[in-house]
Amino acid sequence: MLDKIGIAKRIAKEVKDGMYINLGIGIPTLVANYIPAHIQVVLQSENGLLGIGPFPKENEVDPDLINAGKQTITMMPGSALFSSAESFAMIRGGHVDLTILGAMEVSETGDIANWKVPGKMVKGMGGAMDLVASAKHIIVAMQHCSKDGASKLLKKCTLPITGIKCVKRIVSDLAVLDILPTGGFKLLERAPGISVEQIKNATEGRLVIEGNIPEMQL
Amino acid sequence: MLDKIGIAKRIAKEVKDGMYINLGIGIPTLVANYIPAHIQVVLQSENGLLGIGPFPKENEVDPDLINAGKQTITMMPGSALFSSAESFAMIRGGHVDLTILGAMEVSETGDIANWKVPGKMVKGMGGAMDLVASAKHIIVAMQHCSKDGASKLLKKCTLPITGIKCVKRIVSDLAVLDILPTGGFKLLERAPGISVEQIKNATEGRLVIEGNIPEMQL
Amino acid sequence: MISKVVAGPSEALHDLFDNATVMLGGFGLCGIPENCIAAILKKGTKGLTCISNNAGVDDFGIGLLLKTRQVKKMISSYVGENAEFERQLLSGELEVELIPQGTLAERVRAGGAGIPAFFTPAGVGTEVAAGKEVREFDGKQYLLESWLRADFAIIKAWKGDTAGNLVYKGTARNFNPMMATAGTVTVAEVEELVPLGTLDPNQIHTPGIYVQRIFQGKNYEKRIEQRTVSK
Amino acid sequence: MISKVVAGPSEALHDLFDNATVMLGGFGLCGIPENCIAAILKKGTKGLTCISNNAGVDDFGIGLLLKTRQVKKMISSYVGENAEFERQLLSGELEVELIPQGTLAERVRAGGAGIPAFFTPAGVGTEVAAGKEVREFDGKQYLLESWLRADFAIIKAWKGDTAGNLVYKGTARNFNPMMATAGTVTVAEVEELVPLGTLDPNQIHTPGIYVQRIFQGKNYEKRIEQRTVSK
Repeated sequence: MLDKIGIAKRIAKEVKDGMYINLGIGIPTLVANYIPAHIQVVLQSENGLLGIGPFPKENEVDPDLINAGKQTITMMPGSALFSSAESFAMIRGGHVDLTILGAMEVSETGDIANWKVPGKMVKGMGGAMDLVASAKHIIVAMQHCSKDGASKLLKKCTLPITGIKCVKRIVSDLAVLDILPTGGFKLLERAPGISVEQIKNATEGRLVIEGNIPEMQL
Repeated sequence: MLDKIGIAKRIAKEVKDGMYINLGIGIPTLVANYIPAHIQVVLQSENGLLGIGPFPKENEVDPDLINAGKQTITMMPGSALFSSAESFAMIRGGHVDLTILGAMEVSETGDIANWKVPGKMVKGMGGAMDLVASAKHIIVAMQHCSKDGASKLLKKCTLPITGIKCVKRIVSDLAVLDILPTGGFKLLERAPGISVEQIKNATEGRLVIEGNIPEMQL
Repeated sequence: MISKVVAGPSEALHDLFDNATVMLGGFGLCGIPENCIAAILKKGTKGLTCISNNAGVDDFGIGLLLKTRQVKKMISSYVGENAEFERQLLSGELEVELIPQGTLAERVRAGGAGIPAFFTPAGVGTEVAAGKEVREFDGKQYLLESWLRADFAIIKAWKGDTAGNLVYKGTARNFNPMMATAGTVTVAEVEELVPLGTLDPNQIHTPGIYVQRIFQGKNYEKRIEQRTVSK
Repeated sequence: MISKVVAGPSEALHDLFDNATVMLGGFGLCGIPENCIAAILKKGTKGLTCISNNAGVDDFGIGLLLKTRQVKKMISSYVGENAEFERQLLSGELEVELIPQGTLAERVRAGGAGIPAFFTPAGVGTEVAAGKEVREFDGKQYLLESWLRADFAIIKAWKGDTAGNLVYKGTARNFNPMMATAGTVTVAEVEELVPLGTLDPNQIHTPGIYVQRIFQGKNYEKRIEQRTVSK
């Protein structure tokens, strides 16, 4: 079973040279740490920056330079700043190559729920609905099951959804799976030490297993 | 009867301190020459400039700085440059206080025709349709009649129209007139030496004359 | 060009009225109009509808106006950092309308650009789509969203000149440029007010045509929500 | 960041194909991609649909491509300075679609911004409204207009870096920034190609994400249509 860093490492392998990428808060943010040095990507911050650099040194902290998680950041050579309208024009227009974000539930048709839990304080969707409705390619980083063992890969989402038919790939603590265009989770890889049987038991939605399922390489 | 300069001079009196103004090609462009020195206005060029300055000296000519009539221009202290989308966002959003443009015909309900003559080469509407559909206040500079004496202030436009119910005021070679909200040309001023009778004869649309009509002061 | 300079936030907001709709620039606490928020607090204007991406924190930004119950309604995309906000929301004292961030940005831009409605894919199939027209273009579904405008747009820029031309800095730009275009009255506070002709016309982010009043701000705190540093 | 630099216009347009839809930046002859137009002329690509505010003059700009009959259709707002254009139009050799300038600019922006349609007041009650949905908002009528996108967007900037970030100069900006966002492939020619990190991130007009290929242009003629000087 992968920990958060394991999930981030596996997702980092999906990243290709030259990509423009939007990373959600949480595990997705960690992905940046595991992109190989020879792969050059540009990270987008939806509050108005292309080219997020490392966190600043103490003496470089600039309150006018934060990421979408409100953390202080730096820029890269070649960075560009812009307004929120331009930022989402970029996202909505399909110019961002890859969006990586977390999810509470994903359905077998690619619906995603990650913004609201009934009964809990609603904080808002932020940019998540725009991102999932517009991204060319979406990879979801998530736990396969809740703490009490209930599957989060479902026939149909039970939580209020963020977007429909948008998720393309899932990297969970147990497996890598693709959403099939016709519906269903196609199992691609197992986490180290995890059996196909364990993944079957943890997946409520339709799981498609074809041939031998390899263990992921991290 | 006013010549072109007379029309421009009379329109210049409509200009108030602090206005943002878009001037069309032809007589409207001349208006800028007759705005009193104590009145500060900002001229918009719809190809992307606020703050048109005088024409350049020979050694200042910059091919990257032209107005909507493709003439070389200069900028003023405080000028701002922007894209065509931003320029028309400004126009469409009602941020330009006054638009002054020419017309071939105006109807008594404020429709304007100024872009196309059937049988002649169609050059295009340029920004005229956007300007007339969006401007808060439109003053039209025009000849009251065609060369063969036919009125251009009509019940209904005969030429393909540029916009409906948009003209607020007309300054012609014969008169100043307002378009009434209920329709009709309300006569406000006579050109020097022109009688009410002459204006009546030159106006095909409904002309509203109330009280004594003063001669314009230039 | 005429000068739009006023003495300070009190003069800039002298005619702000109860129950006004007010847009406030900023993302989190970055690029918020600190001086104007303080002036609204002091003025005590009530019943405000605030359009702002976030709602500040308990003791800073719009959070200050929530504490004094000056805000009737928040229109935002994310309001997660504020306990007082949560309390008022749960008790029904505060109305909240949540809008996807890109839709919020574009609706404000549309307000300034004279576009009453446009289609966007964000929110299709979700509760955001409730009551909205859905239409398909090129095989994909979109929602019809309408423009947003405000009685006052209150924004913060880095530099500004007397004609109201503005330049922002870093990610403090965020919602400020669109909001500048969408207020009946747009008030800009700037860190540095410069003479006409100082700013390069080619590098102005917000042309002065959108700004009615501008003033030199003071004592910017620029509080940081998540100070994150590397070794 | 990866470099998007190509050797020149031939390489930048190596895969331009017959019957492609091509956006070309510029207003009149100001800010037009001179090097790319020359390359298309040399390449001889036929049947082009050109989206450009104007159509150049007889012997410069898009006028050059009209002369060689490489253009099947022009989508423009104003095409008035071109005798060859007029001849082809009257003889039926050339199709022309005229669009109000602000609508053209906004349709291109919408194409880049993923907005398939929006409402605008321009053209209501005119022949431009033929066949279009009309809807009233707040007592005013608006037309529904759709986005415009292109196989290639060909633009001209003043400075650009290797990642494709662009800065324009003066009124040569015009349609270039929107078109940059609306091409499947966007090619930028620049007067000055600078190293990564040279441009101030705060002053970039077009972020590099929109640009697929960039090259250093040569021998800019920058012809002036109406040289007008004061004494």
